[in-house]
Amino acid sequence: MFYIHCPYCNERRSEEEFHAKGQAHLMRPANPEEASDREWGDYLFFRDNPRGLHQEMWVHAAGCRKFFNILRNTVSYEILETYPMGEQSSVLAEMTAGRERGEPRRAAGAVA
Amino acid sequence: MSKVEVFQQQPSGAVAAESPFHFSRQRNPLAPAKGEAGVIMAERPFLTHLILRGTPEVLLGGVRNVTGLTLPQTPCSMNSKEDKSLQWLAPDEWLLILPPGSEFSTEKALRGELGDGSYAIVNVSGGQTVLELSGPNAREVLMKSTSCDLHPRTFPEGRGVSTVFAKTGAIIRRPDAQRWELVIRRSFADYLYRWLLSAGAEYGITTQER
Amino acid sequence: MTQTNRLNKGGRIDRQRILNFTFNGQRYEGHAGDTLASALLANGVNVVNRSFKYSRPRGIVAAGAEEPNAVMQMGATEATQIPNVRATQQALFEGLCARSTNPHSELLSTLGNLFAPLIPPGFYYKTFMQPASMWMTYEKVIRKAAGLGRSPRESDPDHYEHIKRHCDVLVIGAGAAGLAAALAAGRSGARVILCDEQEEPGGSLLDSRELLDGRPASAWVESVMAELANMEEVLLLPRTTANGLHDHNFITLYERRAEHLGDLVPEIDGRKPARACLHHVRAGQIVLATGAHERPLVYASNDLPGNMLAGAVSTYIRRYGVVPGKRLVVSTCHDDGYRAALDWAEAGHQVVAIVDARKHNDAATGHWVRLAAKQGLQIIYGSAVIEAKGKNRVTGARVAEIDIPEFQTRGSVTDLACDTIASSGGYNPVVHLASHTGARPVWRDDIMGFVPTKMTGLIPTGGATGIYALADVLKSGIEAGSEAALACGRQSPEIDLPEVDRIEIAQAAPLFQVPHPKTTLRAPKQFVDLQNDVTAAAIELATREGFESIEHVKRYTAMGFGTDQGKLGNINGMAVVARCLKKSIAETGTTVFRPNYTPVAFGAIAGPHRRELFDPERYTALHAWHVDRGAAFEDVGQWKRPWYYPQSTGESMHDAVARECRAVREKVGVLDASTLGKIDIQGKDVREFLGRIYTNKWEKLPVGKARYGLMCKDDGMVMDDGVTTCLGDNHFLMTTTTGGAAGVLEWLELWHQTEWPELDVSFTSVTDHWATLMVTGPEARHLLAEMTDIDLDRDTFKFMEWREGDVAGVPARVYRISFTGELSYEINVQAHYAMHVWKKLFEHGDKYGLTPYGTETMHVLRAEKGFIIVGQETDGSVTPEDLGMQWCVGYDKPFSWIGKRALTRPDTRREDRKQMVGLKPVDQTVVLQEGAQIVFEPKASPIAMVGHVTSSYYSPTLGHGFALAVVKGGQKRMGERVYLPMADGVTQVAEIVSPIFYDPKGERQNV
Amino acid sequence: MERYSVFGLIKHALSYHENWQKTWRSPTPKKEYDVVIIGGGGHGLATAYYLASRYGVTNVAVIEKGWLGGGNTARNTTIVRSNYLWDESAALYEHSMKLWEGLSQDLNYNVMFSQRGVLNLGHTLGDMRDIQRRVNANRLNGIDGEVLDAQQVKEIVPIMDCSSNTRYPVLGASWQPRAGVARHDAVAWGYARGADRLGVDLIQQTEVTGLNIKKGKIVGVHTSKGDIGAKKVGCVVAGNSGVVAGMAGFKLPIESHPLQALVSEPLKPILDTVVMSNHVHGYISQTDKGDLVIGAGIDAYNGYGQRGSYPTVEHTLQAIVELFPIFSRVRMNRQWGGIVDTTPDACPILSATPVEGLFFNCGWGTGGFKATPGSGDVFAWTLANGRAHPLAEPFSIDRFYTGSLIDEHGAAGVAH
Repeated sequence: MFYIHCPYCNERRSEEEFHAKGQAHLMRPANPEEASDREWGDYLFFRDNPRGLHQEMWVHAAGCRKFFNILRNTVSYEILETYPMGEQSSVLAEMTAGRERGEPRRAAGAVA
Repeated sequence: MSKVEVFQQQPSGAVAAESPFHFSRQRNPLAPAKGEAGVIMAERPFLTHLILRGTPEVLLGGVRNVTGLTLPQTPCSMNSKEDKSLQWLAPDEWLLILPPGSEFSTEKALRGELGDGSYAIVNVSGGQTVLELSGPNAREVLMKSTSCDLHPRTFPEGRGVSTVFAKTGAIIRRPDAQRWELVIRRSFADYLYRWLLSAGAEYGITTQER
Repeated sequence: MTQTNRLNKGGRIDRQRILNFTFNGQRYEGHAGDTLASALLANGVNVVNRSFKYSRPRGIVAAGAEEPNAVMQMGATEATQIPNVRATQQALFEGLCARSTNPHSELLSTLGNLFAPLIPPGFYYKTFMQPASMWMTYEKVIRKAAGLGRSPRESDPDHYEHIKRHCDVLVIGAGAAGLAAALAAGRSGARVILCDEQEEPGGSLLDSRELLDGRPASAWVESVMAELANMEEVLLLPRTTANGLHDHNFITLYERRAEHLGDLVPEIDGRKPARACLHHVRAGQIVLATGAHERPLVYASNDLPGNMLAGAVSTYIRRYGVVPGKRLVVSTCHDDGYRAALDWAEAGHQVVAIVDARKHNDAATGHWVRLAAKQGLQIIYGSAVIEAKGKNRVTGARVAEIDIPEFQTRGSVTDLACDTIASSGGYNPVVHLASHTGARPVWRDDIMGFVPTKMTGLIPTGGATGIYALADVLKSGIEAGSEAALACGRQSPEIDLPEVDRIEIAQAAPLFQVPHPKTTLRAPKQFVDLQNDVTAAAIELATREGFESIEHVKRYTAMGFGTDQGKLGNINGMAVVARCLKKSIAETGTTVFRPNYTPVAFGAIAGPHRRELFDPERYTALHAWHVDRGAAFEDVGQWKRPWYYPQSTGESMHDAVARECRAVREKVGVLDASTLGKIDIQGKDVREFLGRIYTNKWEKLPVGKARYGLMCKDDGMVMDDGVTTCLGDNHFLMTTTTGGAAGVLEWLELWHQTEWPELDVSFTSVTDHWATLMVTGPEARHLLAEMTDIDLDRDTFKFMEWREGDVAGVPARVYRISFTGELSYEINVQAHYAMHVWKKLFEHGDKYGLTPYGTETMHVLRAEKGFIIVGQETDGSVTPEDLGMQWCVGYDKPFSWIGKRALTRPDTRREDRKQMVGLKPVDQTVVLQEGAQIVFEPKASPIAMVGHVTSSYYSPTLGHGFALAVVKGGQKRMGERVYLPMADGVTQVAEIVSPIFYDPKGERQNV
Repeated sequence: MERYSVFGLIKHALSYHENWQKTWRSPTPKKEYDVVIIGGGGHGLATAYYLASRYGVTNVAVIEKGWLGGGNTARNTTIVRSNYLWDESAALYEHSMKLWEGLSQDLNYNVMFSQRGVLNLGHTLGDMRDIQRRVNANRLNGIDGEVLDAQQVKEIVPIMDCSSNTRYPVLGASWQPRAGVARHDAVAWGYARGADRLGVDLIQQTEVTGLNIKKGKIVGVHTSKGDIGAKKVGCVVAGNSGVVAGMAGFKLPIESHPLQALVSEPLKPILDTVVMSNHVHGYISQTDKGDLVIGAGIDAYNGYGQRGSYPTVEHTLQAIVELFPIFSRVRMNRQWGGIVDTTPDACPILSATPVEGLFFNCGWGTGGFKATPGSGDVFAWTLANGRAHPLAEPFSIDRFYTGSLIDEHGAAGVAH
């Protein structure tokens, strides 16, 4: 059972207080009427499903009721980072920067 | 008409009121615990419960002026003074608990202070109640019910959290070293009453009417 | 003295306390401090079970969790039966009543031996196929033969507790390493939990030959336990097994509080304690001090009673004062095997020989080897017991010289007469917990065992890491405890290790399966997994048949699938596979262990969440009244809602509902509608927000008015509905369905927090705050007028408006909305006062015929009006247009509201989608079945279904049955006939009509 | 290859079982195959078997990165039923059911298909409405089933608490007598042996590392043991479908979630049918070995760890003890998790892809095991003919763009 750091309550709480809400950073198309059926289908149903690092959205349902983002490994279940809505993962940013500097990839798994 | 409808919901005359635990106490009256009771339950019914929403910047001054309480900005903390308390629930949400009957006047006063800003005040007094737990085994009973760490090192006085409690939710607060408070939703009151009787049975559990 | 194998002195049992127990109906005596197994051995009970596949007699092998054979049915009464109790872990208590799960029978045993060649692994895959119709019969026979114990047939009279704990350091195992670790962590001031699965702490120290600080090791255990017990932040949990390790250091501890007291929990001081408590622990650091299990050797007929683990022999002698035989042969490949012989000899019994697989030169340096030699015990080097002789008990051991690398015996075979063979092939570190979260243990050749891989927050120590020398174990325990404390920010003080003699240990030989002069397939059975009757031959056969992966072998032979989960046999099995495939054990791989470490009662996992505590029951503020009135209740989500109110005269549901319906249509009724979800919404942008989330328009709803709204998901399918009221320009009250309340609130938060944070809105649930009393019927106005100061005049207080005022002396918000089609007032008061108002309604309402009605009547009345119930008319595949609710869709709203775009996808544009219609049965006496499937062509084959009945009732108002349904293209098929072929062979006929059956112009609600 | 029979068993017993043949060969991969199937689980092996036995395509390889049948085939609760709601899925699962009914004889391998009946319990009025609807649909689709009231349920499972004392009393159930359970591993092994006998190459311990696509057409696969050519490729890799789709450059509407199960210690026969309850979240049956096999709900997060969260198991056992209070003292031996590929409508994807010659069979969610024969046959036909089998047509990826979903959440066995 996960122990999840809520970025708003600023402490870790047990998984049962949270609901998993699927892939993070999903954007509703700004102009739905202009989206093709294909684009709309992609938005509705097609999600990242990586074996490794995954950015997810969770909500602290029994606590502060806030949605937030988690960077989690879907194999080891390690949570690398939680961060508020509207922000980007600093861990992923650092990993990308590291790759650009030519550092070896982190062993934790492939980045989606 | 006002942009927000503030409504005196309390009867002016004598009207029989029933607290959320009214039914439970009638159906399942608690016999005094045999020997020393490990856990003592006491409802503090009919208190004023107001939910405040907004940014601290908007709320801080007005709230202090009206209630004399400082808006707590540390997550999961509360400030209390005498029979008033103000608890952090979320970065933009607080629970203000005051003596019975003050919801209308307080909301009016707050709105008067806060003016036309972006905030919300909601009276939820009818929908929840406070249950006080004390006694040497009060913490054990709570530990059976919540996955939050209640050890004094991590749950000092003045802390309050919203969490899963048994199979529903509740707010757990520690106003002082001797007492715990649960803030419970009305519709779950009877379930939680029965739950607490079951959890407290091994220690002896009794109630104290105030 | 009945306890023939009990020594006159020694052991940790209480000889003053005699406990009576029965086994297979026979009465025996044991002592306090015994396990069921030690008491049985004390009484000379050889055969405790028969094996399930070959029906061979089986005796006790081990002294702990790894025991495969002594699995008992326990319980003196039907309700207190416990299946599959491991006798080695069951404390003896007065009156204990145990039976073999599969009692031994000579006949079955003979048959088993006769047919054994016909039932190699996987035989059932190869047979029982002809004739096909017979399989269910064959299966019955197979099922009867299989299985161990039996389930009780009555409900459990005991109860179980749960408690959730947090700690800095959880130490699992109170043996040498665990005690040292707990001491180090405890002295640092960290919050420590120390759990141990046994009846008393100490682990192997309780039967150790070694001294600590010059005293018996058990004295050190006592002093450490005393110190730990005095530490405020240390919790000691005896009889507690860490049975499952889950992600993020969440671990469950199974504390058996009363299993040592009886099969029924006795009352203590007037209170009945829980039978067991499951601790849900979140640990900062876990110290894994679980020690190691001894590994037996695999040789022919190694399953005969009298074949035991060497360490178990020592445990029974030293801890329980029981010598499980007279004449002992030890077969070993490492020093520790000698300890059984030394203990046996010291108990005054005959050691026939110690057979050591190592050559003299390789073994002789070992401390215990030298001691045995000094004591004049016969040692046969370079050899092993290759076969046990006997029928229901060992009568002899066949010994031969062996060549381990070549896997063969050399020279002649010597027969030694004995009644007990103690074997030891080394140790398996108890790594189970460390692999519960998916990590694979790693094979180490030097210790010939698997050790845990490195994991965050988990520190293995002592035997669990392959450290066996006592001095090293203590040291590693202290280090682990200090490291764990440090990780939690606490510094452990220096800790003096107790003094212990460092003893010389000679290198062990890698022996698993012992070679036999015959090939494995032809030799007498060499058991690897005793409980599942898996032999070395079976494993070899599996590999010959192409089952080469260890997982294939396990599944094909069932190795490791027993209640001991392969603790005894898995490593030997892997060694056999490795030998057959000519690979190393490391290459053969391991299997990941899963929770539980040892089995846990379902009741303990379920805990106190049973019956009325299984799931919360939610009550409205009027619940007591409904109960007193004798209401039948319906479960709606977690709510208990009055379904109907039968009158005391035994009125049927049909009659009650008809009466309630008539009351509303003709007079006045009242419904407790408090369960509807209610969300207070405030902010400058509420109208904009509502316009995005609802399908219809909200920008112009004036203060004082209410409007019905429909909510879709972005796939265009209806998800909820309800009436939302404008209380002020920046203040709205949304209502939701009873079941949808929590989901809708989260839905609103989702869109606000993730997509439109710029909108000024905030949502607060006021479901529990407001009680909702729906007064409806032609007399509603007259009734309410008696009780309120609100002007109820039809032109001042119009339909779809709300007013504030006093009702029965209580300030109320009254909404003129209707779900019945009648003149209705929905009274909302703060819940504290709801009962007062409700009772006053009945005081005034009697003369108007006020009748309380429940959800069933509500459903009939709303269906007569064609009002939908989300979840009944809809199922996640229904759009607003399918419901014929285009009037509730704002096609030209500027913002592309949630669900809009999806409505123009090819499938949602289809004209033949299933659409909601009314159905009128042609036969007026018929009430169609809800869920009945609808067809256009009843005689066609295959028959094409075109829809189904979603709601169907008898209408006392209309005087006939009527239904709502979805039908393909139904909205254009008004007046057509459809057919409903039913299970009883009758085909019902109905006409497609408008879904509004009653008062289509809506005049009655508008009066 | 020899046929299995009791006589064969006696013959082998007389020779100490020294002469059994390999159940399947360990062939060296050829340069090229007519069809390469990625994934040696139940579905992949069934596909290969039917390609060879029914559609005459024998130049086939199955490439498996681990051991045959090592995925969800080895980790499910073995329930077989066909009482699905919608015509499209009912047809597919009933096709499968019919193949199950002769499977042991067809394969000459006893898969121990036990038609002991499945009960799907209803606990609320809404449940019962849905059950009526589904059973009515099943009946008109030629699928056996009836609706039972609580008393009839009690007659079938006397040990279940069907009283009104429970929190959510049993109001009734749907009952499919032909449904049941089977021995999961045997299904994989039986298909493997059958396919091998017909010349299919089963290549274990070989991982597909990439797809060889030329001009939008598949021409082979790259593997850890070298390149293998293929005229057509069928991908049947539950739990990894997204990864292989990624190699081909497209996405799938699939998320992989943990689905947990557990077993008790072995018991004497006590439960003779399969009991499922969506409302209280649990399903249970007893194996021939005596274990109670219990299925839990799907964990809400994505996970490939073959394990889920503890509360899911706890809630399931609460449901089981609520339904069967007599099991309170029965003990849980072991728990584990499978990886289920869930689609938005709880229905599988059996589909051509943007790459010519590349076909996908995935997204079976909780329905995979029971569908094994039907999925294999339909997919084999699809690979043999290069276009979707009529039963597979509704299950194309296109439905997620047109909106013609087949929402089986209610009938899929686990509410989520």
